[in-house]
Amino acid sequence: MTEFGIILLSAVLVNNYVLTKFLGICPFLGVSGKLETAIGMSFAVMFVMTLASTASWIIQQLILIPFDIMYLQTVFFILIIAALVQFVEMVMHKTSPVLYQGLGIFLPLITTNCAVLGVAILNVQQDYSFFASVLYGFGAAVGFGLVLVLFSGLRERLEAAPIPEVFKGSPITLITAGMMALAFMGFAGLVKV
Amino acid sequence: MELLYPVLIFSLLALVIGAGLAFTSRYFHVEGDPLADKVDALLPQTQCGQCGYPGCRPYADAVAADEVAVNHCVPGGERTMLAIADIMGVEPKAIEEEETAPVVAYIREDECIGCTLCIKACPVDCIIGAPKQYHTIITDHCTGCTLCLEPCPVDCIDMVETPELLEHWSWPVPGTKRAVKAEKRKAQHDGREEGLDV
Amino acid sequence: MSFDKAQQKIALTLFVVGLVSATLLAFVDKWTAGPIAEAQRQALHQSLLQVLPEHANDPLQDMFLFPMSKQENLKVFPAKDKKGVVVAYAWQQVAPDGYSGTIKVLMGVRVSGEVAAIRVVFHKETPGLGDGIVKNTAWLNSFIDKTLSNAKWLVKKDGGDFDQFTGATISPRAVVKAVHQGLIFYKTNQADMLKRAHAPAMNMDKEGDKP
Amino acid sequence: MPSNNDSLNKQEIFQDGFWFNNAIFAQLLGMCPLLGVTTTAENGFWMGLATLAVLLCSNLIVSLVREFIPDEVRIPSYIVIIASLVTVVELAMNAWMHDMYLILGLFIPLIVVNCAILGRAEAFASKNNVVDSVVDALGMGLGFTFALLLLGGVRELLGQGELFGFDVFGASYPDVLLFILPPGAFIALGFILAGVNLVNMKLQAKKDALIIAEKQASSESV
Amino acid sequence: MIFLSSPHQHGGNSIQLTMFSVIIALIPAAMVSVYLYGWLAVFLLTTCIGVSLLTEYLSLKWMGKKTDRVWDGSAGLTGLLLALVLPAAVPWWMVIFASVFAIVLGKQLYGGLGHNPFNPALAARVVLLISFPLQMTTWLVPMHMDASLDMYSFMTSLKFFFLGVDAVQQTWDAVTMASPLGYLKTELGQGVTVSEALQQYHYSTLHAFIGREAGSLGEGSALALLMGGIWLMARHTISWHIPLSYLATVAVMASLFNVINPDVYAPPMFHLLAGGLMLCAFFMATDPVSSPSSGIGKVVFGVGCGVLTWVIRTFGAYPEGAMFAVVLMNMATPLIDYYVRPRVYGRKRGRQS
Amino acid sequence: MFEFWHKIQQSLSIGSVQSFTGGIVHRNQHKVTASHPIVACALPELFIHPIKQHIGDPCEPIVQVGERVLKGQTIAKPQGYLSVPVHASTSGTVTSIEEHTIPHPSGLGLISIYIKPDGLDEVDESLHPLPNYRSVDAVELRERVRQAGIAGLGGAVFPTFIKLVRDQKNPIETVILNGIECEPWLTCDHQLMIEKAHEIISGLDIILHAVDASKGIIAIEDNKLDAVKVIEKTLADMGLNESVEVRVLPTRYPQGGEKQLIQAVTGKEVPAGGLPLHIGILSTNVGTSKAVYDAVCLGEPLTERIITVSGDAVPKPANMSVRLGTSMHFLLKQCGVESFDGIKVLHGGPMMGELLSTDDVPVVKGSNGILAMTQRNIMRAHHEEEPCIRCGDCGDVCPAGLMPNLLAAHCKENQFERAEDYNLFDCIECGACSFVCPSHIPLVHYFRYGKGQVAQINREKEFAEASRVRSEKRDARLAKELAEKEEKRRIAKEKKEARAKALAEKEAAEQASSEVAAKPEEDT
Ligand SMILES: Cc1cc2nc3c(=O)[nH]c(=O)nc-3n(C[C@H](O)[C@H](O)[C@H](O)COP(=O)(O)O)c2cc1C
Ligand SMILES: Cc1cc2nc3c(=O)[nH]c(=O)nc-3n(C[C@H](O)[C@H](O)[C@H](O)COP(=O)(O)O)c2cc1C
Ligand SMILES: Cc1cc2nc3c(=O)[nH]c(=O)nc-3n(C[C@H](O)[C@H](O)[C@H](O)COP(=O)(O)O)c2cc1C
Ligand SMILES: Cc1cc2nc3c(=O)[nH]c(=O)nc-3n(C[C@H](O)[C@H](O)[C@H](O)CO)c2cc1C
Ligand code: SF4
Ligand code: SF4
Ligand code: SF4
Ligand code: SF4
Ligand code: FES
Repeated sequence: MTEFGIILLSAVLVNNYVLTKFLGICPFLGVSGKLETAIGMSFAVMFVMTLASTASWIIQQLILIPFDIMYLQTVFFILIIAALVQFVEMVMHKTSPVLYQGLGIFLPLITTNCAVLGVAILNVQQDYSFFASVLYGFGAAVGFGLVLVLFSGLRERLEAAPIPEVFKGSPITLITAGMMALAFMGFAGLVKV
Repeated sequence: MELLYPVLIFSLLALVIGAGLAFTSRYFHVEGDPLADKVDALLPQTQCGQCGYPGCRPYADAVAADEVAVNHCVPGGERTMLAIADIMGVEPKAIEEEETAPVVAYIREDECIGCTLCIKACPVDCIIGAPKQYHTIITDHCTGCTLCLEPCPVDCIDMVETPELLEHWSWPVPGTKRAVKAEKRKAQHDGREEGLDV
Repeated sequence: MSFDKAQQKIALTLFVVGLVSATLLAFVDKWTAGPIAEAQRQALHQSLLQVLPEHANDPLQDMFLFPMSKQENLKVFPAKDKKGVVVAYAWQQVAPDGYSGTIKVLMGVRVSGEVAAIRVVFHKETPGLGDGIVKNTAWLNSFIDKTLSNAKWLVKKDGGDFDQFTGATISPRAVVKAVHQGLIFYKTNQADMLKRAHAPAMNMDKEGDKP
Repeated sequence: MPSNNDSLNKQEIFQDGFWFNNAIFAQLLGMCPLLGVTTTAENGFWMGLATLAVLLCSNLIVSLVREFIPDEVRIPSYIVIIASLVTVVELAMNAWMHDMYLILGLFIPLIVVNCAILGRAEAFASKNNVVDSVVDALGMGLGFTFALLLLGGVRELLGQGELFGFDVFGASYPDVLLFILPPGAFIALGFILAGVNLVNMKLQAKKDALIIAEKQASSESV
Repeated sequence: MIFLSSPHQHGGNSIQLTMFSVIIALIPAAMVSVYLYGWLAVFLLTTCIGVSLLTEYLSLKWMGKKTDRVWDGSAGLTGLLLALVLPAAVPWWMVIFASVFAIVLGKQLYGGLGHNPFNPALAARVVLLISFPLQMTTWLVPMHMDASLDMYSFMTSLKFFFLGVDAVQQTWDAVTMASPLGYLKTELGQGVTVSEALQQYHYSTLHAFIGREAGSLGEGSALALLMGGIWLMARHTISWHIPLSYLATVAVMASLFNVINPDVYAPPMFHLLAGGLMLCAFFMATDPVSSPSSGIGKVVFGVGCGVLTWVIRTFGAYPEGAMFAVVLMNMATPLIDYYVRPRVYGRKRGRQS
Repeated sequence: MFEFWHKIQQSLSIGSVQSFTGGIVHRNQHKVTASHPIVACALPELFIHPIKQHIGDPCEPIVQVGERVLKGQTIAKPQGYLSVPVHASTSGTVTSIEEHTIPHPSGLGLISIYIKPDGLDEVDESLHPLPNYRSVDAVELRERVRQAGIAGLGGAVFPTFIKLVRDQKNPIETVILNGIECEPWLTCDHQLMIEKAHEIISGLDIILHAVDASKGIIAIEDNKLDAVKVIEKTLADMGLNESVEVRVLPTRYPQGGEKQLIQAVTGKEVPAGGLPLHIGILSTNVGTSKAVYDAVCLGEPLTERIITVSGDAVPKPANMSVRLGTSMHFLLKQCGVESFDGIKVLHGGPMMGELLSTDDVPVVKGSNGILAMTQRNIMRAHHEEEPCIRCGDCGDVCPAGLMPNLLAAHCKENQFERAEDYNLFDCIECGACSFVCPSHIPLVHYFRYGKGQVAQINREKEFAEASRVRSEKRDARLAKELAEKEEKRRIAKEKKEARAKALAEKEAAEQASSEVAAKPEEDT
């Protein structure tokens, strides 16, 4: 049990995907402008990343290792992830318009982001058990969602601030992300590796 | 052989996925565009055609289909543009034409010949009158689209500015004119006398 | 489920793309497999070179497994002179008690029981404080030629012979302790190790390269 | 944004990719490798080159096959193509540049999902002819490499007082660890982007001045 | 015609008044720091405040804003607080780096007073800690510890300040020591129990309270900070919400775990008095700009700070958890303001639209 | 447990059992006119009666230019339900009916009736006094209050008759008389309570009777203890001290706000979007109560009210009984203001009143004070706006429990949806927040701006919706017309064809018949 707790804590806070691992920065910067969007995106990411780590674990254990074709890892993972996301998006669009409104529009955005492929690859690198790897994927996504939502709150506040012209827009956004990363340094060492 | 396995496995997987996508794309196809409805709800429904489309709904459809920029509705002004840009998720664009004061059409009745041409032109049915009689515009319903001006054979329709109503008066945003006077005010606060008209 | 032309095309396109890609990759993989193995070997050899004295053999080739306990085997890389006589060993020692987690030390030990050299190959210590254990060459060099008997295996603060550096005592302490334990381990298993090192049959397949 | 207009000026395409529509400076895409590997200028340089290679090939291939691929599987197909190219690069680096391969690590396979590459395949190569696509890829790729090099240089310089491994500030320079650690990457990039903003503002001002001058000239001539 | 809305009367409070009250409230703590570190403290305080003011002036000028804003007191306060959270041993260039960072990145880039999402002084302190961890975890021995120490005379202080600790270290052998939190952390890592470690350190609650322990300039004396804080609360410059909920949360968590295992978890009194907790609770977490603005939001903020402080102190790599906790909670401020609102008259609690 | 908690609360909050949340204490109340006896204002040269002096729909003038009117005669009749008539304040001639600036922050005007007094002050006696109001039916009382033109004199000028309902679902139990007068400078209610205690209490009794309530409360702040004494004594004299209670509340702004007063007196809160009625409470100003007495017992419509004329630019401040329609310029002159240079006129108190753009405006039903302030004094309050330091003081004093700093920021950024989400419309515009703001942010101004914009956006939305409906109707109509035309054409065509066919048939038949006719011939 503690093992799972540590995996979760580590993935959410200590080794946060965005702020310390630099994965998924594009959506982190791209969809954090508004709180509502950020929340929608967070849930979508949680869904996809959990899915991706589950799928990658299965592929790794059932195909790549038995057939000894590790060099196809990247192609396999990305194809499966992209296809899964597209399936889910289409099915969701048809069957649950409400859910689609909330999450669906973010799904295509997520396919092509580092965090998702990153979680798949890092996951199998760590030799987790099936359950642990699902949890790891979920935890990483929660960490992503957490900073995304916090960041969107900050950015909404920045919107109204009289920021010097040169720093308006992306520069101040990145500096703020840097400040967040600074603060997250405080979690260093919470989980001993 | 050693090379064949992986190639086969992967391309079969690709085939399966392709088939799956083909299947879902067919059976889970969705019609309709709720986005256009949303955009339409934001437009002022002046139906003036200044956007280059025959009315607001067609423009909304075009915007939702990403065929046209969000800044073409002149009567809607900046607020509408910002709202549309927001739901379309695109960068706001400046509106080229100036927003003018709200106007309504007014028929100089003594000159009206009762040709009914303006009635046919008005998209919101706010001109009343029968053939060969004076026509009148229901000012409360007029959107100020100016479409009735052109068809009038005797040019008896004017656009007049709507007067500011006491009930519709609202506080202007603080700080605009305030800022200009701020210096003076600060001086006064500090006790330095200086003439000032408020 | 009925597939019309368009849908067949969808499926087939992806199939073809997959086929071509996989074929390409299969060939590239075949082509690069050799160089990659060589590069990995080189990389490992490089780090071994740093902790082992001059040798004539390929320590990777001669790597053998030394049983630590029932399940665990220690990978030991022997260095041999021209005549094939073992002059030193290198293996990885784990220090579990660093400031923020485990530290892994690659240590080279001469047959006579002196430290040939050590390198820290993995750590999570605080940047700027604990990472002196990697960067501080003078400190790393202070381990050279130390044996169980000719040094007091503690940091200076605890009354030993090894410096700590300003701001960090824990990381050096952990490393010193680990190396000390490595030497003790060597001392108790010296004979066994020698035996294994000279047993040509024990040569391993090339699996599990990384220390 | 260049459209599927076939007669685009090659120089414009390149400029657009390199600067005005630069993946990093203008689109904020491909940020992960940018931030993740740029602890030194050299790392940034190689990462940039790897990306450039993939981008070049993917744009080339996509613009070649664009007509044969149905919409429904466009993205999966492109991704598979790109992923294969990336794997080739990965294998090659592993074989012949092993040190760099170890340093860049996870970020090499992640070139697949570098938003800039798929974005380019989608937005440009799938709509333009081969030559234009290659020029575009060159512009984009070099622009990306430039950004990586710049950030890597800044971080290395401020963080370690070195540039490409050469000591610049002398031994007494206190290493500002901030710039080597994650927060510093964000902050340094923020400042670089501010610099880019400044340059763009200057360029814009020049352009505006030019336009005004032209207008005046034309009005005077009339 | 200018439209001026009611009210046409004002209570007379101003930004300046607010800021200067906080500065006044910090005077006891500043005086204690001078008592503990002599001239060195004076150098640090003046440099921090001076550089902050200068940077503020230059930034305002560069951005074309009115430069008399410099005197609204906020930049001076930021400088003062920054000095109070620095260890005495930091050399001059770090002080300047930190002050410039606090004002430029912490505040002016965000649009100046009132717009910075993070506490400028703390942000600067965090940057220093991760950039120069060595200097930032080196604590000088306070003056009173050894009466024979002439370490903080004018000349020696100058040396400390400009040449660094190393230059002076040759003359005295024990100029540095561990802070209670750092020491405890290190010792616990070696398997020593809390009480043993504190005993070895010669820790005394009384000393920690009246101000005789090593640490950053301003955190020496809990008493001085408490005095200033309570005065501010009495003046309504700060409200009770953040300090009280913050300290109470730390105390509760510490007590709880101390009861569970007193060997590993330090007692609540130790936590309350150690490190910059008092300083953070009364002066940093209460920074109005970067904390929530409603009473209930402030309580949530304080509790969050408390939990994070205890967790980071106890499990994290940086024993000085309070400042990270505050900066972390600064991030959550906009969300707290959004989701945690006071009850509106005639409505049920919570957000409803 | 609750008792205990209550006790603590009681001992903590000084003086009063309950109070409203938030609020501020004015250090200096400027009640310079306190205990100045009410003096009658002289007759001006001209009266100006705007046709709308209450919340609701404007009236319609029912007099002609040149017509002679008497004091108390109805000169404009209500239109719609939410409306009360306007009466002449003295006898005289209607000289004109045209727009005139009214006391409104916009400086805009409204149709007004100009009356030149003839100095006779003849009274129109169409309303009979009803001293024995207990025997009068509630409905009639209500109608009488309406006809007397009474709208709340506390400032909001809400037509009082509407409040006097006997609602089965929401029976009114308590009537609260608002004698708080929490604004600085103003003392008219204070003086009224001292001088007209009897009338006020009788008015309360009338209201109690009209709504069939059992309990009356007169709420007074503890800075007016002399008024408390007078009221208590009068209550005892009138034998009403059983049913009517005097409640002394600590002096705290905005205690006089209806919702706050109700919270302070009863501990209940008026639900958002609801009315005091919904919690069985009716509250009204003491002046209104007196006006009700006048209307019912004396048969006098509302033609004059008490006004505090004060301010630091007024040499002889006073509490005056002023006829409605008197120009404020005239009024200030009466109080010794000679020159209007560097003087700003406030209509109402400094916390909620409006800054007038001109002093040539008439006194209306809602005028409870006219303050002439030196410009410097006013401008000191409108100091340059500095950035919000998010100190939260504004939220601490907000009696509505809002977060004014965020509200203002959203209004400033034109994010009105967010502002509404932060309950913009629950703000009562009391000004406490602006008062305490260290950054001198004109918070209330931002809220007013926001509210105005939201109203305008809603108007535009409604208009757009209506236009869409009309446009769609038109399209449908055109389509239908087109279809009908087609149909007609088709029918016509069909008919034509049918006719042609019929014709052809007929011809054929004729032919046939002729043939047939021919046949028999043949046959025959
Ligand atoms: C933020 C922080 C990080 C630290 N990181 C390390 C570290 O990585 N390695 C280490 O040995 N000590 C580390 N320390 C421990 C302290 O420097 C500790 O005081 C020191 O090890 C004890 O040395 P001393 O006995 O010379 O005072 C760290 C301390 C702090 C406050
Ligand atoms: C549409 C409307 C209907 C009202 N109906 C009643 C009512 O039936 N009974 C009542 O006591 N007050 C009623 N009120 C009056 C308000 O409760 C309140 O007294 C008035 O708006 C002035 O209060 P204020 O000055 O505190 O804003 C009504 C107000 C409005 C706007
Ligand atoms: C902030 C605020 C302060 C008020 N202060 C008073 C006051 O002091 N005295 C008063 O009679 N009405 C005051 N009012 C008006 C009351 O809310 C309410 O309109 C009035 O008591 C209802 O009585 P009326 O209809 O007889 O005017 C105030 C309103 C507000 C919003
Ligand atoms: C109660 C109070 C506490 C403050 N605390 C801090 C602080 O911790 N750090 C700081 O830089 N400024 C502080 N300030 C000053 C000011 O708020 C700060 O410079 C702003 O954050 C700059 O926008 C404080 C001000 C007040 C009134
Ligand atoms: S310009 Fe605007 S109002 Fe006019 S028709 Fe187009 S969308 Fe409608
Ligand atoms: S009356 Fe004229 S201007 Fe008004 S809506 Fe009709 S056509 Fe447009
Ligand atoms: S009182 Fe003024 S400065 Fe303070 S939070 Fe409110 S608006 Fe901001
Ligand atoms: S004016 Fe509105 S926001 Fe301000 S204190 Fe009064 S009710 Fe609250
Ligand atoms: S490069 Fe775009 S998400 Fe990583």
